[in-house]
Amino acid sequence: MSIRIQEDDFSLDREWDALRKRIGGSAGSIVAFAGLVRERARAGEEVSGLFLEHYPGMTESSMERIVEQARGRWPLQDVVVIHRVGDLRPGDQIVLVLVASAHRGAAFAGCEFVMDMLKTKAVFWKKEVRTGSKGTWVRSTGDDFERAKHWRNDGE
Amino acid sequence: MSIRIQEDDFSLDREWDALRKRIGGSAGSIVAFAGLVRERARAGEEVSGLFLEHYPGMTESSMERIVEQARGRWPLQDVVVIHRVGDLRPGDQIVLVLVASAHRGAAFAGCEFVMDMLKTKAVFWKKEVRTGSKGTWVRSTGDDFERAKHWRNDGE
Amino acid sequence: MKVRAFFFASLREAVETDVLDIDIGDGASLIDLRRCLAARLREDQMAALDAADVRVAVNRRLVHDGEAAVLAAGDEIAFMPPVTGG
Amino acid sequence: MKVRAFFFASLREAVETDVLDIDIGDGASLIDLRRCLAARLREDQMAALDAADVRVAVNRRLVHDGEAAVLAAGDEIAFMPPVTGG
Repeated sequence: MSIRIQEDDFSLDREWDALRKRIGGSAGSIVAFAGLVRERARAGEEVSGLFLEHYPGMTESSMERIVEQARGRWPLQDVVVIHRVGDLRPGDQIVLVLVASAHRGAAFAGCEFVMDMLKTKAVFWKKEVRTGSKGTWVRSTGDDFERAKHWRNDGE
Repeated sequence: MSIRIQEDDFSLDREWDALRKRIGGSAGSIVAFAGLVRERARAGEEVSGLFLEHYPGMTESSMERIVEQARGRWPLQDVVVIHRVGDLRPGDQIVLVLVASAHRGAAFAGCEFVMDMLKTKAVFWKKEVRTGSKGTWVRSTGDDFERAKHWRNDGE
Repeated sequence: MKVRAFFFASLREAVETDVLDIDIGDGASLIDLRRCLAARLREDQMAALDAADVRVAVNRRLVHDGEAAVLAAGDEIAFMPPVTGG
Repeated sequence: MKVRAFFFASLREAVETDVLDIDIGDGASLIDLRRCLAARLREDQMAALDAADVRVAVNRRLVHDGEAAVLAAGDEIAFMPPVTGG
């Protein structure tokens, strides 16, 4: 288990190897999600970068709560969440979620749940920076809220 | 796009980096699934290894069909499927599925769909090898078939 | 007593600082704190803090019952616009 | 004409070989091929090939209409038990 917030990039390779060492032959499935900075905003405008801000202490708690909820719902053997903050550029990695389970359905659901909750509940703020403009603070989309909500109704 | 069958282990790191180079800043989401050899069979017996067999030519076609179906259903920017054959030991990587998309819902669904189809439709045979026994050929479970079937009904 | 008000993201930009040290009477509530802030900030800045989607945390915990909470010396009060991670 | 029969996984173990070269009359069908195999294999081996869940591929394509398919010289006929990957 590992939950981290950092300015530096992360290495999927290092996290993956460490996870595999921890789980050995006990879990059959690993699902990883990585979010990257897109070069275009939702409306299609070119984005020159992303600035991410958090509230030290509170953000960690919000992430821990999300992971606890996931572990309460599915039999997850290991969960890693790494979220970057600071200035990022298009193509950069923003977030990594790794979930290991004996059951692939649980690994997929757990990973997707954590991502959906990060999008709507984790204490981060993101600003899309554009050349020659002040930039825009990103808000969760209607789709993000729909996805977060569906976990409440769904027995999955 | 890459579909491969090989005896050698794969490096998630290498595949991930190559994928990221191909997609640049155009896709925001990458989902990876890796299947590992478990040290216990479903019924709990200790497994000393897994032997995987395929039908060269036909197996590749079955995998291509699965990936095509996934690309027909979701806007996927890139898909990588690597499946190992031969003798594997507990903890070894068996299969890797990497899916990149601009939409995380599509990346998750595409990756899970490919896995569910690999479990039930791809032309592989797997034998669980146990110390002091002839071993057992693995069959798709009822759960595998349920998961494969749910994609037919589901608009997701 | 002294408390500190923190402003994040768009609110930090609106208030033009990330933190304000505030001297306030013992037993003051969040309503009192808002009055103090209103005395120091411009109207458009207060409007940003008063927006319906702004959430307030005291010592890193969301205050759900809102303005009634009584503050203590050294409290950290955070004004947070809608969050989004991932 | 000559065709080749391939056996995979549990069927390879049952038949005790992964391939058999078979000499069969021109225009033979899968039914004729099964008759040829029955002449060469033990009863328990044929039972394995005849199991309901065994699928047959001709030149790496599943034969859905089954036994009626007419074979050609050089055809590869594969006997496949239920598949599972991943």
